[in-house]
Amino acid sequence: MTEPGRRLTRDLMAARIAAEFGDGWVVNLGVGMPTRCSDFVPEGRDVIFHAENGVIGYGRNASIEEAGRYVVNGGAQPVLLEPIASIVHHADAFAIIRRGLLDVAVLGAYEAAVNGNFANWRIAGRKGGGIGGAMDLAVGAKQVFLLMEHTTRDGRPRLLERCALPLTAAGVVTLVMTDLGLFEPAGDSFRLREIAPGFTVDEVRQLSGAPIVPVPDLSEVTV
Amino acid sequence: MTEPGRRLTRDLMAARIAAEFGDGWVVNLGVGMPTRCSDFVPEGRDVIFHAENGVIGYGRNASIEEAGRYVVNGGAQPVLLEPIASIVHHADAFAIIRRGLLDVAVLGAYEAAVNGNFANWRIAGRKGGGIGGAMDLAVGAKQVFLLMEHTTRDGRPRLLERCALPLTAAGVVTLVMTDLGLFEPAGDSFRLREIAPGFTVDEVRQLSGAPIVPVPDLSEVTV
Amino acid sequence: MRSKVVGSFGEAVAGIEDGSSILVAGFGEPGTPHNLVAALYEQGASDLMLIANGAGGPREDGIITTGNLVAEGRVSRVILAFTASTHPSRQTPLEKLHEAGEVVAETTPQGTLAERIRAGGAGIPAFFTPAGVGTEVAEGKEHREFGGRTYVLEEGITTDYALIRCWKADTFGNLVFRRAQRNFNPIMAMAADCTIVEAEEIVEPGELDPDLIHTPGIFVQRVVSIPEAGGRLTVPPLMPAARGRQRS
Amino acid sequence: MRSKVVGSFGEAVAGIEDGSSILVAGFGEPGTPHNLVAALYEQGASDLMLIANGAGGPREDGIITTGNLVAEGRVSRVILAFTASTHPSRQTPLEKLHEAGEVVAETTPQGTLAERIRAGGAGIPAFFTPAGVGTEVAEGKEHREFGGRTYVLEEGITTDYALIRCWKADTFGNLVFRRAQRNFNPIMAMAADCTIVEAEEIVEPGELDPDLIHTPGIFVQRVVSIPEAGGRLTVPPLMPAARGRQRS
Repeated sequence: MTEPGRRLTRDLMAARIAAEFGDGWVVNLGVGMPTRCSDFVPEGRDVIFHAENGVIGYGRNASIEEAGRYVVNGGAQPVLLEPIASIVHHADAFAIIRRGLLDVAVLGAYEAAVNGNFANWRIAGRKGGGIGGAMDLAVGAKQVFLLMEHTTRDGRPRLLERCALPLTAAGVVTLVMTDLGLFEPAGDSFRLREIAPGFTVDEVRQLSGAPIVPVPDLSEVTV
Repeated sequence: MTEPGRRLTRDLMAARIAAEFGDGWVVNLGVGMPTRCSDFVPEGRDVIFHAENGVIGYGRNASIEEAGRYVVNGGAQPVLLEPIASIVHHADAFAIIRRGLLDVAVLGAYEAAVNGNFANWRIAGRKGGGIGGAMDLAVGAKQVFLLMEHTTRDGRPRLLERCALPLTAAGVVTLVMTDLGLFEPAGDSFRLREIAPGFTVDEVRQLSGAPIVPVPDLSEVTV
Repeated sequence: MRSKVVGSFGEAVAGIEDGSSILVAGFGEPGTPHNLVAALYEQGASDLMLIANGAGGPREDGIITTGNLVAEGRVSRVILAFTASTHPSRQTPLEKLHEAGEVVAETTPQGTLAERIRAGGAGIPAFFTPAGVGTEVAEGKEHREFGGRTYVLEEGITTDYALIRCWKADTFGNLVFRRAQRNFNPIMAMAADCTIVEAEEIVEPGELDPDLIHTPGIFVQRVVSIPEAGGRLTVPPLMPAARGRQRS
Repeated sequence: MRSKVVGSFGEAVAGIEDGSSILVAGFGEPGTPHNLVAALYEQGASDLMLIANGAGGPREDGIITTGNLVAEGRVSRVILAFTASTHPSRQTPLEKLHEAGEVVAETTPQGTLAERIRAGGAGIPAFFTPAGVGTEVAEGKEHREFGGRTYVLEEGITTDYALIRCWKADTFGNLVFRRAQRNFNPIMAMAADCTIVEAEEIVEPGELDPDLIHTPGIFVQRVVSIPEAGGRLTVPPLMPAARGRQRS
């Protein structure tokens, strides 16, 4: 299928989500696309990045030469430490999560649903999966943002009325950034807040598995 | 009541208990008399003293001038650190206890019974009490040694058939050092292993509230 | 990064309301936030719930402790490992008020207390522990066997406030404790909604080794410098050494 | 004090029997005891129970990981936060053996895994946690409400062995981890009956600041020096930086 616009790049998606972070927020970034967000914190805003491995207060992604081989984020990728950094062990890193100190967890996902459910750990028809920190983050963080592709490789929608895959958590997602726009689960639909340049709402609807309701003043995704 | 012998001094009691510590043992010393034991570790034996406040690997008691105001044992008294010392927080200090890493806890007590029960936290007829770390130590340590006076100030026995005071723990005491001798709870009696110089077995019996059975080769308490 | 440093002990304890629950750290002198306790005493809040290792009596030298709060009837509930002195001759105000039914006092094993605070700070509402099984403190609580051994269910503790004492802090609230100062401090800092710290020294972010920081600043809301706020570095005396007491 | 240092990786893993349960630390490269894992592979023990964050596939460069143990059928049971790759195209030996019923695999939330290990290391047999409620991983487990929220009961984990990697150790087994190396290491060291450590450097007691020691030596049974035993300081490569991957 040819598409009318160009889907958003991963960097743009990460940057758009990063623009949502408030000053002083404590933020956990999931493996994959989310870990890019620490490169895109808006000027003048202090964001404290927390990783499951106990690294608190890291900053941008870096080469191994810059970061050294001891400092990695939750995706096991080298990052730089900020001056406020501290380190705890894995159990304390999750104590911080369950205690409710995270303002947001940004996670990747296979599926998101209008009721705020999401699935990101197990593929249909396979035994086992990869939960990682997602279930703890989903119930511990004040908000859950998803950063995901709008459709599968073969074009099937990932934004759904109900998740088909085994859930990671129920009713927790507050914002979904895809390569087609910025969405909010709204109970029986996704509220479309911003749309990828070059796409129409109908085109987004065709690529979605749930009702899409644009906000009255719909704008294009910009950072 | 005049007594035929001289009761053992607190230092001698502490030294005698310390002579029981094996090489490499991890030992917790309770508030009061037990904290003296770290002054009496036999030559050539390495004993690792653990305190509830997370100080691991401390040594002898010291003045504040020597020890500084930051290093105290479980009785909040200044002690010196050994080269192997490390510090953990209170929850981890008790993790060590419950995990079963202590070879022995040496505790003070109001009462000890032939069945290995003991009471050391609450006085009869009063509300409240002082449990401190004793209940955790009693169930966590491989052995519990008591270091206590044989009788109350008004001469009533503290070694009993059954504890009258609320228990600290049941069936855990393996050795009792009093100012009259060294005893082992033996089910229906106390086995008298060593006796204070100048006292006879009958005199010890008169000052006890439970059967006292001396070992065949009864010797005097010496260090 | 916005600094969490406040200029006075009064400012540090501002807003603590009647009815608040408060964790107070310390084990003996090291790690006891006595400047904050004195400021809380001045501040006036009452109907407090106090959770700590113990609450000594008011001192004869006039220095303020949690015992003063208790003695003036400003504490209505306590959870402590020590609710009474070991000798009847030295009855504390807490014991008298407890006997009179004016304070609700729970005496708990110290390890259970520490683990309940750590659990609360870790988002764990309840756990099983072996301590206290077969004693008064386990009465009325759920018991369960695991691996043939009996355990008792205990609940996590979280509070409105924690009063903390540290060696070094940075302005973000990262904390380092020195030696036995650590005790309850790191776990109490985790368990309170508002953690207030008196620090022997305050430095800039980046001056503390991240590997040495015992309490991450995300757990801390307010920090006050003891010397800059005119506080006392020590107040309760250390207990004399065991040996010294005997030999003197 | 008797030294816990052994001279080779083979000596470090000696005595690990068939049927042993083993915690293996690490999160990505930092803190992964790959020299000990390779020694365990050489040592030959089978019917192992592996508890770790994940178990990657065998590597094409021939370097040994826990995936090799799995691929050769020497692991019969696992508890991991990752039991399958995120893409079906990259199926690991574990997935194949799991599908075939030859490995019993439990997939668990990473925070639950960490807390189960910490609980085991702390003598806590079970605790309630909110993670996983309403999902497959909570099915069949006891649920209970505390304060109007639902939690699930999870049990503590203890094992026969833990394989640990640290930055500095002293001969007593006191350990310091550098930065992200810490991860599962300190809690796994607590939870095993025999904790075996590969250290980047070994020093004498007294050379490590007691306030900086992350794992007290009383948790450690054997220590081996990576450079002195001829080990590799790094084996698994770090993941490339997120940004670098995009921009290259």
